[in-house]
Amino acid sequence: MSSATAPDADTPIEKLTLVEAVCDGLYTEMSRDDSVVVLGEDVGKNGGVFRATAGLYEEFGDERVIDTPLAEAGIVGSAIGLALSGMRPVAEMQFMGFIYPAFDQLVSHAARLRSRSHGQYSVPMVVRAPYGGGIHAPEHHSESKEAFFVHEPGLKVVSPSTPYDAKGLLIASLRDPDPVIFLEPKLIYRAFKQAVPTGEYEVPLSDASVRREGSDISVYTWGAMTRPTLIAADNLADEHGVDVEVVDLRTLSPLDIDTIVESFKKTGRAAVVHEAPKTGGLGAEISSTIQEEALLHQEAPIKRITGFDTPMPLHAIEDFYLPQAVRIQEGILETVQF
Amino acid sequence: MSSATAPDADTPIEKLTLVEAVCDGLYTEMSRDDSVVVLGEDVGKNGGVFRATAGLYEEFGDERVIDTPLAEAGIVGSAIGLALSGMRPVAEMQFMGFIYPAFDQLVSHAARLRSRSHGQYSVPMVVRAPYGGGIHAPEHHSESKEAFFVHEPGLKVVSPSTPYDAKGLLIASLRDPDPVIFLEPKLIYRAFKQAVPTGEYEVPLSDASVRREGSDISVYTWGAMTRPTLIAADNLADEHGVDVEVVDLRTLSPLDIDTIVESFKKTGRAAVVHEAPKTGGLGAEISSTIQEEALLHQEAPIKRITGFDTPMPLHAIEDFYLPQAVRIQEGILETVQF
Amino acid sequence: MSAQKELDQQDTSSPVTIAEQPVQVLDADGNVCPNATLPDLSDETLVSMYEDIKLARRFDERAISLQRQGRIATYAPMTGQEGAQVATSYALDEQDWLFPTYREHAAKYVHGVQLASLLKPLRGIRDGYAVPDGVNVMPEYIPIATQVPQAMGMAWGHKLQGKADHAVLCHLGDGATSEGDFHEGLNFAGVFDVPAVFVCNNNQWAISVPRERQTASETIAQKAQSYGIEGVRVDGLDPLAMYQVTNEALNKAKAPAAGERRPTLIEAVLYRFGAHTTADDPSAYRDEDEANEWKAKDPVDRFGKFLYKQGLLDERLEAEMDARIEATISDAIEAAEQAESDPNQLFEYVYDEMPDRLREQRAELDALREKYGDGAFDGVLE
Amino acid sequence: MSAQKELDQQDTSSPVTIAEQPVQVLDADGNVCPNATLPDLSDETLVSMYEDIKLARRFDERAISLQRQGRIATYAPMTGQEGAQVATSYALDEQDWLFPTYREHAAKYVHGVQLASLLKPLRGIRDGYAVPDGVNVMPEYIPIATQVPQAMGMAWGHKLQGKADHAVLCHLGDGATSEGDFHEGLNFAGVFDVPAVFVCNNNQWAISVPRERQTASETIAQKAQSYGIEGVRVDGLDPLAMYQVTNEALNKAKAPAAGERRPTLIEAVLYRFGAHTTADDPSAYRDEDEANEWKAKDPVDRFGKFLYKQGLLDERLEAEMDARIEATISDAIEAAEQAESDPNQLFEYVYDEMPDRLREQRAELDALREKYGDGAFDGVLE
Ligand SMILES: Cc1ncc(C[n+]2csc(CCOP(=O)(O)OP(=O)(O)O)c2C)c(N)n1
Ligand SMILES: Cc1ncc(C[n+]2csc(CCOP(=O)(O)OP(=O)(O)O)c2C)c(N)n1
Ligand SMILES: [Mg+2]
Ligand SMILES: [Mg+2]
Repeated sequence: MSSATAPDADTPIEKLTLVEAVCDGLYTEMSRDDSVVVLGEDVGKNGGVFRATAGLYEEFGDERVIDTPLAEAGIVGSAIGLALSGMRPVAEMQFMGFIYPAFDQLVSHAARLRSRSHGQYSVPMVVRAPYGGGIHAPEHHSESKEAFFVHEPGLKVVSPSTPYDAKGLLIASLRDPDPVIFLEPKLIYRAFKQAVPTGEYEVPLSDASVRREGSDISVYTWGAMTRPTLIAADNLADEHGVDVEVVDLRTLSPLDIDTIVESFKKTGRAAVVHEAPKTGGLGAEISSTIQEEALLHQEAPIKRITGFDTPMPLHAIEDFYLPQAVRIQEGILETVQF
Repeated sequence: MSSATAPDADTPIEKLTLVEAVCDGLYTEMSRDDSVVVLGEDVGKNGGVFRATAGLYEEFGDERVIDTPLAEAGIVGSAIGLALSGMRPVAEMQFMGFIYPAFDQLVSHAARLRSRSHGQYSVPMVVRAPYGGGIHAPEHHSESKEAFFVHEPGLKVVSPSTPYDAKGLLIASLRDPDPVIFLEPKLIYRAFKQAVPTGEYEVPLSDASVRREGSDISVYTWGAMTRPTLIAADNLADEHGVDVEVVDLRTLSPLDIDTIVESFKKTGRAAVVHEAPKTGGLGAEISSTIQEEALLHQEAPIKRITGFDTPMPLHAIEDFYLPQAVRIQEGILETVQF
Repeated sequence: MSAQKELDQQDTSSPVTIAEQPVQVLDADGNVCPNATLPDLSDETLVSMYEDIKLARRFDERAISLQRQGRIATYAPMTGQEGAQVATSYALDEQDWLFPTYREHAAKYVHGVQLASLLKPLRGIRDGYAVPDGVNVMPEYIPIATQVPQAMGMAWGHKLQGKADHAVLCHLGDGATSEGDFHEGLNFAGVFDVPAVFVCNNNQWAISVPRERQTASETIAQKAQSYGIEGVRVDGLDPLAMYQVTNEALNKAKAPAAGERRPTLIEAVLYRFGAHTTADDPSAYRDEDEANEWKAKDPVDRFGKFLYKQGLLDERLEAEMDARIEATISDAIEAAEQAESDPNQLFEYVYDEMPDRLREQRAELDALREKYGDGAFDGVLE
Repeated sequence: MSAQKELDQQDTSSPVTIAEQPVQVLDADGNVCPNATLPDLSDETLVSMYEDIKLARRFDERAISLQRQGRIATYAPMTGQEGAQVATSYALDEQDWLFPTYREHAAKYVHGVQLASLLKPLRGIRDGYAVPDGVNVMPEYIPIATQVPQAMGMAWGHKLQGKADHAVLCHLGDGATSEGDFHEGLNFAGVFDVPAVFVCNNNQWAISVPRERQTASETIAQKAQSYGIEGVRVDGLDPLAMYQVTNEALNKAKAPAAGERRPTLIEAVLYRFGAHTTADDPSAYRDEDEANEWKAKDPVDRFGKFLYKQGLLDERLEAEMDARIEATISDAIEAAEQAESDPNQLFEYVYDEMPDRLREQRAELDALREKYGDGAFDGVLE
């Protein structure tokens, strides 16, 4: 298990999976700051259905790791109230597909209480949700509708793609004075381990990360799609001599437009890879922004390599829905060869 | 009042405002098809807070024009059930800002029951909501978050900009086999009258409408923003000799990409005007699509002239939030002069 | 839970009571009801409560007239509900929090919000919602019932922080009881036993929908049973009954006796004497006779008669009161009418720190205003 | 409503009753309880009901084992709840509709869904949800409680169309009672008096959250009072009690006596004997002793003993039954395992007519599959 239940002060680095890093981030911040409380369905004794809160209940007790009734508007609404009272609530939505009952509380209130009150009140709160497909889950368990939240000013939206970032971004989110929707790519919850410092550190919510430098094309992605994108990049380098730059956005709102545009100006070509349906997805925002800021550098249409405009299918064919390395490669090649 | 309570069979055409045309559309279709029922808050005796259902209760009785308890998930959820039972429900959300409690029912069920059931079941239903700003309304009464619904496959999204279209699109929506979110631009509910046939007719959900032909730039818009866009176009013609083509999208999902791209190929320049916040708004989808389909025709960045990335302000400064003719003109000029 | 225990009917640590007859202290003529005890309030407090109720009534008249003159936007009148609003806020301690709807103007005023601040949002100016530190009042909640889980959460936060003497009072309407948020919030309140008091102002109407079409439940108070909390019905047109019931509920919330649950759902049985808002015409859906029947129990008259009978009020005092009220309200209107909103406020307070893109958008707007003047932004329709 | 009437406690046209002791017909040893009357069911029906309950139990075992072998995905077992599922569906007429959750496999089967169709979605193949015309079963509802307003709406539609003899039976869990959709749906059901029966399978757990942490209400049945509808508690491990209560509720829904309300909330008091799903490990949060206590009331044993005592069953008959069950399930598994999903199904049935953009996306995928073969799409992680 993660370091959450027994962090080792002598070992500054340990190998963690992404979900363990989330748990460790919670543990680290709860240890430091009494006002942080975790609430949600099955987060307590059960340690969360993905074990993202494993060990926290034992460590911090039932007043800080709280099993709630099954009601998402109740969870997010009461978390807003907790935040208003001076606490730092971390509300877990069991899956992103079950966040919608809380949509009104998120967009009408969490996002707007600061501006409504002319700065008098604020809602420092993190809403965590596992998201995305690829694990052969039942219907509604594979949503990736980050674009909904990016379109609501006042919310921040974050999605890590590595264990290191998961912990650092989560700690930064917990310390952020604004409400953060923290989307965890559950496809890679346990896909690999990475060295993660045991203590506290922040990965700022302002910066995208260039995961791979390249000169021929900039590919923007985040969360679970970062891996197949990097694989596609390697394949393309090997097989076609195409030099792909991969930018992991990490924070989806506000977007790090500088990094996005800078990379594009270098390469002149771009693709966006995401799981969500194409129409109205974040890919549209990114390509629209790029052509606004750097049209004169643009040498090819910006390609969106995304989920199709259909509901996420049942799992037998979900691998055809999600952008696979093969689709990513093809899309990149098409753009490079334009 | 509208023709709703007393349609005149001898007069084939009458002058109606947009809200009267909505009411007339409901009346026309309810007269023809017994399975159409209207439900929502205050739609009955009170005739709707905007009088969009005025006279229907008196004409069709309380089993077809139904005041419900104050509960949007209840309204949309029960409308889904009504549709499944063979009826054609028209659910009114009192304002678009109050649609969010029903978000889950809309995106998780209305949008997906057809595909979930492999075509066995469907949800022919219309959800009407007045939307948009500019009437000095209280907070939450000026939402325009059409992009949320456009990003959900399985939903159709419609927004008329004229009385004629309002009736024709509404009738087409009522006859559509899929769920339609019908967004009514309340800023122009009573702004002007237009000749509207008294009988039945449809404006198809597939076609955008070129409201003004022009050769220098294509401006895409819908709903209440169509008017200031046309005004800006006229001003620009007069003052700057710029020839603007104005495309009113009418149906926002699925988009009429052919018309969008065709117009662009003619002009080579484009702007999108909408009220919603810029980031993640439908403008992104449109400009992203255009550069995908017609980059080689593109002579300037596609400009988004939109609401700012802030919550809709209280009304004292809402005129600074909404795209005004002055902002639209400036944006168009910038694009044309690029 | 063990099989036998569950099957034998679940045990309840806290027997829940629903008063069927609404609690009443004064009859319609201002006499103390038989068996009723007067709440423990000083003469001064009683008189000041009356003055605040009268102020609320007058504020309503002035606001409606301001709206008619186009000087403020849509206004939600409180006539008929002022007694309940003022009395519930009198029951609050300074540290207690108030979650109001768009109708609780007087409740906010009594708990510390300036009258001018109430008027500013009606002029479209949001700084009216930025109450001073120490005034524990949330901005009004417009999306119906959404305040309920939030109020619950704040009370929970106080309890978790060992400040259970900071109670939260949350207003809601009869229509609000139909929303899912009402249910989820009250269920949480019951489960986590938080120091919160929920006051349902059952004014018999949710715009045009009468109470009996809102729910088939006999009373609203009885809905408390679903959450294992106490429900109380009270005559909402009787300010003293409202004070008493709210005060008891707040005391219980802060310091429950053994076996008592902290939260309470109070159903204030009252009536919306006027229109839903200035944009509404009640004659389209209700009979004025009904209103008249309720008006016979008018809280202002009733409480005034009581004070006269108690010798706490006379015509001279009342005239002084009226003059003070008039001046206070006029000053507030003047102050509110002088307030302005800077268009740049659009960009402020969206986030703690302004993102780059917002900074650019602000610059873009600034440049346009500079170039064309603010007049160019008048009215989207031109 | 008139002031006096409202103040005097609202009149109720339909007195609501909540049975405090759960209805029971059989005791744990399969004897008929004193004062209980047996439901009016033929010997044949009783035996067939038993066979279906046994089939459900066996199906559960097989499905769990298929999941362990990786042949199906996550499965939600029903052991302990089969009696209630089978009995409620026996109470349905053919024209009645069923709204199931992810756990009501047996309820669906009895109301006409093929076993193979139940298994297909567990293999990720959606055509299992496309039941034949005339089988009035909705696809399972996974987002908790969302089926409640929809079931209400369908029942309402039937009533509006003069088909109130088409009742709707809607399943939900104890956890579901906390969701806003539960509240809104039941409140609508009460207001519009629709022919719907809501069966809350109170299996004491919502994943790891015990019933008593889900709500502070004493019982779930009593929540019916909030909606002016009838609430009934029944021993959900007693198939005959479940049948009887559901049957009465359905009859009332279709043809209420004067003064009766159509809708009913049935609280089936039972227990989830196994894990929440095959992905869950209950030992993390609950004591197996608790489960054992409930298992003493096992519906299969209990109903079997009853049939033996009534002389309707013997070992030979039971062995035949078991063999039939085994064969039926094996056939279904074989059929389900032969089913395939074409990737093109992605694009089908999103809309009645496929939009152009979707057509293009389908062509794009087709071209890729053609070029690289379907193997290239295996596993996003590679
Ligand atoms: C979620 C939501 N839906 C609809 C509305 C529109 N609306 C404003 S007030 C109102 C009626 C509220 O009735 P009630 O709760 O009884 O409060 P009252 O106005 O009577 O004080 C409605 C439907 C809203 N503000 N929020
Ligand atoms: C809206 C929503 N939130 C969360 C979940 C995740 N989830 C699946 S089942 C379950 C527990 C349901 O408990 P209950 O209603 O008692 O039904 P049971 O599983 O016991 O039959 C949860 C939390 C979900 N499916 N939907
Ligand atoms: Mg009301
Ligand atoms: Mg359960």
